[in-house]
Amino acid sequence: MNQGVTVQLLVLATFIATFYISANIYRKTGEFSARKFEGLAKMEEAIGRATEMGKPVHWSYGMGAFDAQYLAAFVLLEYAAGLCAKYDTRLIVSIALPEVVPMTEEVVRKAYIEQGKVESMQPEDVRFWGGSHNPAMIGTISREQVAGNFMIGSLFHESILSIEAAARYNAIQVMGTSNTHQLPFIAAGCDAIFIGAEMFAAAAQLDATPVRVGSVRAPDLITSVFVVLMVVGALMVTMGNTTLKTLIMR
Amino acid sequence: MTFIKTKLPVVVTFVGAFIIIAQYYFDIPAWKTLAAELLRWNVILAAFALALGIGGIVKLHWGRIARRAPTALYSAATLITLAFFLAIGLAQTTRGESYRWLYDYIYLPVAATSYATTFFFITSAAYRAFRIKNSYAAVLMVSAVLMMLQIGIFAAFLPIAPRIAAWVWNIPTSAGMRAVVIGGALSLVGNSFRVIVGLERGHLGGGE
Amino acid sequence: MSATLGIWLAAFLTLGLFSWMYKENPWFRLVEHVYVGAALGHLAVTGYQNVLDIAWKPATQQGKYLMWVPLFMGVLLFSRWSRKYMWVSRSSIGFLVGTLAAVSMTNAIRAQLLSQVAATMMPLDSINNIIFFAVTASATVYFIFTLQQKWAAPIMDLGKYGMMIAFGATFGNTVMSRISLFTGRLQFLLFEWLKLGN
Amino acid sequence: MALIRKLSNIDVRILYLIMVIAAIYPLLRPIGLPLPISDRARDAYAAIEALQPGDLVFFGIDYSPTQEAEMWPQTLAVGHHLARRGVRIVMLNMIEGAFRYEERMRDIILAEYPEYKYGENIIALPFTAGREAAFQSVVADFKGLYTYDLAGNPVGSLPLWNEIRGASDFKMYVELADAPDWWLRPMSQVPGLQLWNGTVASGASTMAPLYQSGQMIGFIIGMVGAAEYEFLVGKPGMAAAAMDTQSMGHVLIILFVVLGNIGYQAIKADESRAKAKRAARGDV
Repeated sequence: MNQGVTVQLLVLATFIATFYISANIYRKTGEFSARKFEGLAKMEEAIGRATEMGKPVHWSYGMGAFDAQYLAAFVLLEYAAGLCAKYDTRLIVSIALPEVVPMTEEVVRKAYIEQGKVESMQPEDVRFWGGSHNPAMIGTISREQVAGNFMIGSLFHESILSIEAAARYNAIQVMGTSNTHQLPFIAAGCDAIFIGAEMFAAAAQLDATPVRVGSVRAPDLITSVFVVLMVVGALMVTMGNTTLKTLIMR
Repeated sequence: MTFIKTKLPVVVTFVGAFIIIAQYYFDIPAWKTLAAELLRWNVILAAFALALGIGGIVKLHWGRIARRAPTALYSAATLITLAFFLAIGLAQTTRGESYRWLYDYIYLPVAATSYATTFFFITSAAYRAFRIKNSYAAVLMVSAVLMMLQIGIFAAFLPIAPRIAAWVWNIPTSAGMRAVVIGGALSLVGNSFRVIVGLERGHLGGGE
Repeated sequence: MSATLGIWLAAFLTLGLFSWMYKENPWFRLVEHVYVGAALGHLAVTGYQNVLDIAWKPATQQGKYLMWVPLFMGVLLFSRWSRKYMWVSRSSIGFLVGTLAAVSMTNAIRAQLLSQVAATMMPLDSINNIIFFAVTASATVYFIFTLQQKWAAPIMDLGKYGMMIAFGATFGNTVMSRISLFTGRLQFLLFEWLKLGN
Repeated sequence: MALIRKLSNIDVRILYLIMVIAAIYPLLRPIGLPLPISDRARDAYAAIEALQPGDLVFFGIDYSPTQEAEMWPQTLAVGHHLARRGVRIVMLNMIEGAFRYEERMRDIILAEYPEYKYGENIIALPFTAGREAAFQSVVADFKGLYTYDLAGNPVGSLPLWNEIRGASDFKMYVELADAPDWWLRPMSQVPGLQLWNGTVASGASTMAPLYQSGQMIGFIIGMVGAAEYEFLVGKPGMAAAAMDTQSMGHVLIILFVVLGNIGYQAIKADESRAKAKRAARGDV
């Protein structure tokens, strides 16, 4: 054993154990619930308003490379597409990466089939733009005067462009990303946001699988323990006892 | 063959990662040496990977030129620039005089300026995008304005402005970002773990 | 002479990108496409030099035979350029991503989780420390997604406000960054190209 | 009302023009607004000031030209400070676009400080790919990672290189980076190595908690940080000259946000009034 890594190893072991145990529990019981997410409620509100106004809603993943954020985005897209199918509202998807086109088509089709509306799905509304994603997205938002604007994924400065374009039509905007450099902008311009891991939890809530459940439960447990440690540790330090503070770096 | 195509990549991923993790926690001198070697290999593979982007771009722009697309001339500009950099760069590496000229007077100004144009995005977004729609956005904007007032005219007339900005930075900002850092690090642990044990394979790529 | 030519070329490229602010135009698009070529070319050249320095020359000139392994795996990476043979690259990619994941994971637990938790164990004996502690703890609670008790909601909300202050500061700082980057190019145009001022 | 409507409907190109003029004017005719030096910058200065001549220091140059405006003035100011302290400098570079800045800084130190002789008390190492893995490699086996220096000399021919055993010989890591934490995660493993960071303003907030926790001993941020440092080392330069432009820009951006929001609130008020009217007439 190396020096100063005991607690670190304990954290990793707890993480892995919780991951597998909670995934297995879910496999047996099928039970998982998480708190209500403002972003999901706002998405529904946006689609409802779009239906009233007879305007479409717009979806994009941003320009970032394919990573885990896309996996959460697929689930959230399925949720949005399902609502759109239910209310007969158009959903336009702008895509930058070629590799996510087939996945996106599949996700949208699945949502329409589940609502029994497969005939009203418009395949041409899933649009691949590649490198010209940004101008194409701005153009789509303006031409269609969208009433709702969603962007979930690995976002870069295209998030600002999208917010600005949709703000002109007072669209309800919901975005989410783990990229800390964009969080301030989406928080400033949107009606609701998913902050980092929040979108993974929302995805697990919408469509739970053992892996997704484990991926939410494990960090949840570690975070809970950390919060307790912070409180106890701070109280101990306040009373002049630094045992816990030095212990966790052992 | 299926083993090489689908299982081997997962095995390689796991074994490489396991050696590095094990020697981090346990004192095994031989593994330490091995891990240092693996890290060097990682660096070399990463260096190879820097050239990977060329394939897709050449395919895309060559296609446009072949189709005589309306943007073919621009595509030619991309390919010609790329060819120049590659020809001179491969001949004399970055240590050559001509390559430095290319870097100083082409790559540097376009890279710096392309990023500087985000200044315009921020300007128009400030005016048209950042509508204060709820109390969260209101708090955000107040904090943003306080940060921007820490230098210049306001600091000149209101010496307290920089002190307020410093407080906002040192206390609530550092504290709030700490939660974001902790959350982000846990996400990183989760993602890394899923990659290492092969639950996530998106990076391995499609194909047959 | 070649420096003067270079500065005029750099100014031409810089102004081309800035011409976007009037509207999108062929000059802008030309420079944008030059950027793509230059950036990819430069990446490849630095990668090439790196491989030469730390793998190829040691392998061929200094008898470090182990270096042939990464050289071989590196060449396999280029099978990604073919849809049919992409699978050949998978083991190399797996190694690259797996070892990096292992490094980040172990490092993050130490440097960003435990160190940060330990630093939050601060004496609650001043207003500043109490505010700091309350914001960190409540914002951390925000990231416990399966916590659904009623009492937790106001704590999460406090945490969200704390994060909004942090995002606001980031917002302000990013505006600063963008203005700096623009100023940097103006300094080039005014002083190096036009040679105004001193 | 008409005025508010007009103010919330200005062509953005006019705003761009106002911004450009506000940026150029103070560059040519400096106003000389005061720049208060922050405690953070003073502490960062003090940390380097506390280095002893001969201490081994890593000097990481890790930014691409995209962030040159903020990072090169920082590099100059910090580089001069390090050279004045007479420390032994080993320059590193882990970002693809940074080698020219490393070269320039090396040449400036060699030209302006006669006590610095290349290979004896300063070395510049070449770019290494791999990001976090490259830094981890420095921690795991620094001497095994490099074969040549930036100029292509075999590292074995440099006397300073032969004096170094590994990363733990170093006193401080001064990292000037446009990217956040992935350098810190590995480097914080080296026992006794102090970490000192200069970064871009846009990426600084993720580093703020790591500075507060004491994991970094010095921290300067963006062009403002560069300007402060220029004043501290007594060499006001590009960053200091840009401060008036910087503050004019801030004022205008704040003004635009306020204008945009006044317009937004006016439109919202209009809409709800119209809605109330329709409701009163019983249209809904």
